[in-house]
Amino acid sequence: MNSLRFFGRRLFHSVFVLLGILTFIFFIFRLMPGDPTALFISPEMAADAIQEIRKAFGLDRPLYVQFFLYVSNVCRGNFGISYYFFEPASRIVFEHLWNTLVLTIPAMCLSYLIGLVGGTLLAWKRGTRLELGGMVFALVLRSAPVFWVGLIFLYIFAFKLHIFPGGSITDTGASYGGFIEMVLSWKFFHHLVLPLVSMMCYFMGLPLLLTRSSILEVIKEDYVEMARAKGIGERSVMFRHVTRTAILPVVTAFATAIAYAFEGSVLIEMVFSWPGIGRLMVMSMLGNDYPVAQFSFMILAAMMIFMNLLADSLYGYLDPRVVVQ
Amino acid sequence: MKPLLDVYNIKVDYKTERGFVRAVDEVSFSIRSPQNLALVGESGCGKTTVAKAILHLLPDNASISGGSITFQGQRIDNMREREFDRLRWCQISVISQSAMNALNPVYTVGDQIMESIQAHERIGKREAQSRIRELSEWVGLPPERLRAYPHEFSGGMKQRVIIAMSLALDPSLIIADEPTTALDVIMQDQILEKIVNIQRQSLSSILMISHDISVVTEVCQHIVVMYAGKVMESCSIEEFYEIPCHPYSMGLLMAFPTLEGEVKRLISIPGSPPNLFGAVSGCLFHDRCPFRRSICEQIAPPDVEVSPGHIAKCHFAHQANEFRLLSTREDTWEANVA
Amino acid sequence: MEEKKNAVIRAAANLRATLGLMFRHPLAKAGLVIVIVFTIMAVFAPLIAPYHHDEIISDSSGRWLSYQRPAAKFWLGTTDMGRGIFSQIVYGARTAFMVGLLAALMVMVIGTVVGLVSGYFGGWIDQIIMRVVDFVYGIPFLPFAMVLVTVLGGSRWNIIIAISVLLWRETCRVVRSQVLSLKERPFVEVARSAGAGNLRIIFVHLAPNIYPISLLYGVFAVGWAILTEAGLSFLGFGDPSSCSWGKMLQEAYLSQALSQGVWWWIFPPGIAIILIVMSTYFISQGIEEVVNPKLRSR
Amino acid sequence: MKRFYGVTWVGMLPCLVLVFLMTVCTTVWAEDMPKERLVRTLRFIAYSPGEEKNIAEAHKFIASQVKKLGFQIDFKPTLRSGVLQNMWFTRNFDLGTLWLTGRPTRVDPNMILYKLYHSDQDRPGGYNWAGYHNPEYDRTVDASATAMDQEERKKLIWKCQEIAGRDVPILTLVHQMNLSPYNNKKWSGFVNMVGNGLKNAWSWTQAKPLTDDKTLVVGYHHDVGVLNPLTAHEMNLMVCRVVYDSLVKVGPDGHPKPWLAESWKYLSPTEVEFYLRKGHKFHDGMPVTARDVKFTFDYILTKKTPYHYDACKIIKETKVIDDHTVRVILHHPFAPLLGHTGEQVFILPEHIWKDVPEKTNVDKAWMWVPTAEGKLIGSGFLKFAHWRKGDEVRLEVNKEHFFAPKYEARILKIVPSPEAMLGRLEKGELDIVADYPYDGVALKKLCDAEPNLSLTMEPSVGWYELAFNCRKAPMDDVVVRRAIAAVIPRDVIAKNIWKGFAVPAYSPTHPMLKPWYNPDVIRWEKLGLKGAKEMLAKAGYEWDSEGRIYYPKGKTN
Repeated sequence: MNSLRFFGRRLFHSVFVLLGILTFIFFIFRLMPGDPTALFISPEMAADAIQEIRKAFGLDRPLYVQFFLYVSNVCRGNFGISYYFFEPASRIVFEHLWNTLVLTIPAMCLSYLIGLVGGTLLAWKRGTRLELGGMVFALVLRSAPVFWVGLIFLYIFAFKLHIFPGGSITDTGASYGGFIEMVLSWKFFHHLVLPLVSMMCYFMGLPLLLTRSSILEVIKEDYVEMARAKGIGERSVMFRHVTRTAILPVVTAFATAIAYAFEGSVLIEMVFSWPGIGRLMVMSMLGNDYPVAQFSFMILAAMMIFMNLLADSLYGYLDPRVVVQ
Repeated sequence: MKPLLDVYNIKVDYKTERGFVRAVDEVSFSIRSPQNLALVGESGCGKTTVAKAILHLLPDNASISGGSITFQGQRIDNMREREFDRLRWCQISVISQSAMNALNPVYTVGDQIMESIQAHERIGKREAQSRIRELSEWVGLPPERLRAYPHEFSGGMKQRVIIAMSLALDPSLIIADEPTTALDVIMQDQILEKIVNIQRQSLSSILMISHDISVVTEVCQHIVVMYAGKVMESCSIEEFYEIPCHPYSMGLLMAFPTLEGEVKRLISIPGSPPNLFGAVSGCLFHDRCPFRRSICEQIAPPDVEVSPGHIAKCHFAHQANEFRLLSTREDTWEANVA
Repeated sequence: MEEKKNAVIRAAANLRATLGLMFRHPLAKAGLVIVIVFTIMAVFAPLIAPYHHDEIISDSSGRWLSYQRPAAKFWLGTTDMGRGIFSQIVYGARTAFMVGLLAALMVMVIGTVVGLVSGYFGGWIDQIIMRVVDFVYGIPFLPFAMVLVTVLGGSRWNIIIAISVLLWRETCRVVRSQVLSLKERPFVEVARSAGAGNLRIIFVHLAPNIYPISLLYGVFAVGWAILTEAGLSFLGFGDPSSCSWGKMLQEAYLSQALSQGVWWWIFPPGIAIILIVMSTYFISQGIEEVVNPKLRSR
Repeated sequence: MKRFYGVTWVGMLPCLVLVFLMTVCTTVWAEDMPKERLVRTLRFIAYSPGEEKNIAEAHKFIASQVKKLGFQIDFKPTLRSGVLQNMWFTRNFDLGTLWLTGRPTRVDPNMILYKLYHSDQDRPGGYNWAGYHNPEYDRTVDASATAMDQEERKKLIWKCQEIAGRDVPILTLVHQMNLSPYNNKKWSGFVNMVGNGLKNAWSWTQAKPLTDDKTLVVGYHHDVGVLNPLTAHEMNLMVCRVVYDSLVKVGPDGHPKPWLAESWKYLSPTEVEFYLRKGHKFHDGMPVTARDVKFTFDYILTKKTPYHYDACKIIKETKVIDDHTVRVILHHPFAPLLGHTGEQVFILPEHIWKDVPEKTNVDKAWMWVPTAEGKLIGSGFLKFAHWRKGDEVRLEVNKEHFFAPKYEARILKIVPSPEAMLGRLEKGELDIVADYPYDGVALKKLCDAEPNLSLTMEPSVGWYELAFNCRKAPMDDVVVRRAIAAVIPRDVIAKNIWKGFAVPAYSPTHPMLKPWYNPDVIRWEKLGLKGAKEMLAKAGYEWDSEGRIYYPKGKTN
């Protein structure tokens, strides 16, 4: 199976890429100003106690030793202890990652759904006022800073109209048996709406425009006319032939866009006090919590790489003309 | 007997930024099965538009603004899409102009033929497949290639696929729009043969659209010459070769080699078709016509019935004989500078 | 020599045609207008802005004029520290342009050149470059920009670097794929048989056919860069010494302008950002019509 | 060609001459001030606006003021972490600012006067980051720590403030207001503590629900870190302080009040007996005994846990007299024992901590994560319920506690966004925000507009300070420090930059702390710019034509 081999080889490559990224971020974080222990210092403490903490974190060792220790630990699946939570970095990161997942995945799916439908509509209405209006609308949404939109929404819908709660992931004090239970609860959904919508505002634009232009390309092809001549009915012409072929670039865009959504989520999370990975990342970077920052970077990097890989192989699968090598 | 397809005085207008353009003007012809009819003319003369008009495939900015199209006795030009879909393919099928991209790249050719069958007939997959296999053998396409994708085919092969597809439901009318243009001469011959003997076996008639008379002569019995959206001459192939009555037809004859391969120098008609935006006074062809008189520039010529079933749109259809002699000399054409 | 001249002429004609087509599109026209307005703002900022963006305006008695509503004296009112918001918007245009254009330029140049080289030469060069691109693709954009800005120190230049260090990946990929298809075209063969060297083929024969698409991605990059700068500033990684719209939003956010109903501090920067980014997208729409003619309206 | 060259040479001669003359002249003019005496550009380390906006604005203001004296300033705001690193370790700066938050342990003046000014605190991680060395001061502050007599101690503390004010190693700028808005329709009974506002154990215990919603929701701006009583940094004190009991707690008036120890007796200046409350239990039902107290002190002393060790190191020995009596023997008399050690040290349950870290997966007791094993068990008036990281911490009331609150649970809600903080207060999603960190104006407006929101303001015992790096020129010269102090009007900073939500900090000690506060610490800003320049001129400093300042003769960088 050709595409399988391709997939395998790419996977093999990406392992090395990941290692490269690992090394890179390890050192770039050490280049950042600040000291992990600075956070602990307070007048109540003895000055020398700080050395104690440094030693405990292994920060007193020379950098290259720290690096090799880190790499060997990583190979053993141990990504270090958070300097802030004192819990395994991986656990901390995953706790926050899920929160981001349940926000971004629906946002992306919805916005791509809307994008597809809307884009098709615009393509149909080629040259009309509606098309122009629709495109302007999409472009305006796309060019608005997501945090700004979030702020405005927060202000209007939460603080003035009191329709939605003013941020955070679920009702105050609500406790759940598990994550799934929380996600399935109505309260969670209620909190989800605003961040979801403000995220969608930004991400809708791309699929909308992409679908439109791609459909406009396909719809002029002869095989569409041929299909019409076959008299298989307008609907199946549209879906079997136009959309099926036009969807290719959109699908690939979707795969990569999800990865982008994660790294971009930090702004939304800030505004809506959503305990997601983006916020964790910024916090750990500001607090020089290296293990957490590094691991969250690794996770995102892995996701980016995988998504790109997925996009490519998906394209190869969806479009027989593309021969993957 | 009543004709299979009767096109009567249809007019098609295109709406453009610069106003309306009448691409097809009062074109009439009719096909009696199993006779085949050819629609010839330079590119842009509106012959494809006629085909599209018949097939309800006119672009959004074009519309039929007059005349009627009757198929097997029922009007189809004003038919609702739903109903017309039922006629499509099982009654009227198409061999499309550009074989290169008339097939959807993301489906196997087998599927695409299958699609056209299943759209109209409630038959099992196996049955359909056997029919497809039979078809593909018929058009000389190895059945195992049915599972391949269009981009893996050569132009000729694609054309065969399309032919096979068009025959899938043996329709009573096949509209072949420039079926061989994209192919090299050898291919052309093979494909034409196919079309001919297919037409012999299945009793369907062909409306063949081409700019190349040498192609149509093999297939068709009747010919309609179009120029700038109007019918110039309409007659049987024989008459067309023996006694063409319109200078333009003569020009065309001079412009193509006959397949009998009689040696003659080919000419080309100088000048170009009139701009359809400005209303042209008189005969549309007058500025390129070597035999024009002053009348040609004022009065539009009527349809002159030279002999039963032979119509030419020329003031001097009856003096056609001396034109014919002159027209064989290329200096006639070169001398004429519009 | 002659050939080169022709190539140049061809490129020039090409460009003229491109621009002509671009600005036939209504959106592109609108975009152009907006851009021009902001350009004027940015260039003549000191003349247009009544105050310096960091100047604290106080009345005769030395009281700081904070939270002044929009009025004749202050077109868009003042901030909590009594700074003219209109002036800040005007000066902010400078940052926006500097960041947007320079970043986009770097993205375009790097992406195009790397893409051309990797696509044209193929083989191990391509392999290596593609691995690098994978590497760059793997790095999360916004977080990395934060890190880099922190490491290099928060200045506009560093923000530009941080943005363009990653953003060229898109352009590079697209350009490469374009080149892969282009280099099979006969004219490349012709050029080679005419004895043209690799570099000449790349930059004289291939580049002119590439630039509409790289231009398109360049224009996208402008919008991206401006939004990213805003985001960074909003998170507090901006350039403290200069004035940018993102920074304005951050300050407004930190002093809760919204809750206080100081809409004249929240809206102008946001709208300015929307306008400028939108205009770039509008223009890119124009370019897209050039890049794939199928989109052109009848 | 040749001729052309000739011409150009001829043409260029005058230019060359002109250039030569100009260079000569400039050098001659520049002669009047020797380059080596020019005061180098000063390095002013500061937070970037990303952190607190007011602080960023204050920096701009200070920088502009100091420039007026002729100093050139390299003003590079960086992220907080960078500033802290520079302050605690690299110490490569001339001017720097620091925000010191208020805590009950900092109410007793000794903590600040000792840690920030004493010379033996000038080491990596030490709080005397200004590098201030003055034997006289050291002697005075040490004496004040051991002076058991109130009156005598007051004198010494006043003297400390006076010396500090004279030498200005640190220029204390303002005490920021501790803003505590709360929902007065739903809650009452919050207690204001001097220098701490409503953020103190007393209001958590005495808060009364007015409706049948018996869950107190506390808004907090910063994420909560590891919940380990031995690693109590700012981010988890909000939890540890209430889950664990300490022997005493600093009362609303700033003086120690009985808590776990219902009374105590000084047998001698170095021997104190604490009498614990009877029948008090840990959350898991085990009784709190004198042994737990002894265990805690010994544990901290043997394990050298970073946070508490300093508070305990004056303890020589802890004796268990009986189940409810424990005797603490000190190395030397220590006046702030109760307010410092007594308040700070959380009494740990021996039965849980005795096998930490030996029987756990960590090698340091203070790195253990009790919450991960459901072992966050103290004897405090609130019990740990759940912690959704980055979102909220839920604590439930310990009904058996001697100060058991009248509500059922307290939730610490993490709200990192200023807008959200206000909005949710207004919506009633938050009942109280202890220590509101953002812009006061917005909050004030809201509380004035909303009848069911009340706002209490209390100047924090902590402060915002400008520190001079006394280790190197020019800041090693007290005159320079005074001159700079003279051009920084603290009332302007309080009024304009903090918009009135701060009071000028004229002394290291909080003005409300009677009797410790010394009101007549010298206020250099009385001199103003003119006076400052005169003072510098008298000390031999000079300015050049561009107004740049130069060292006195014989002094260089």
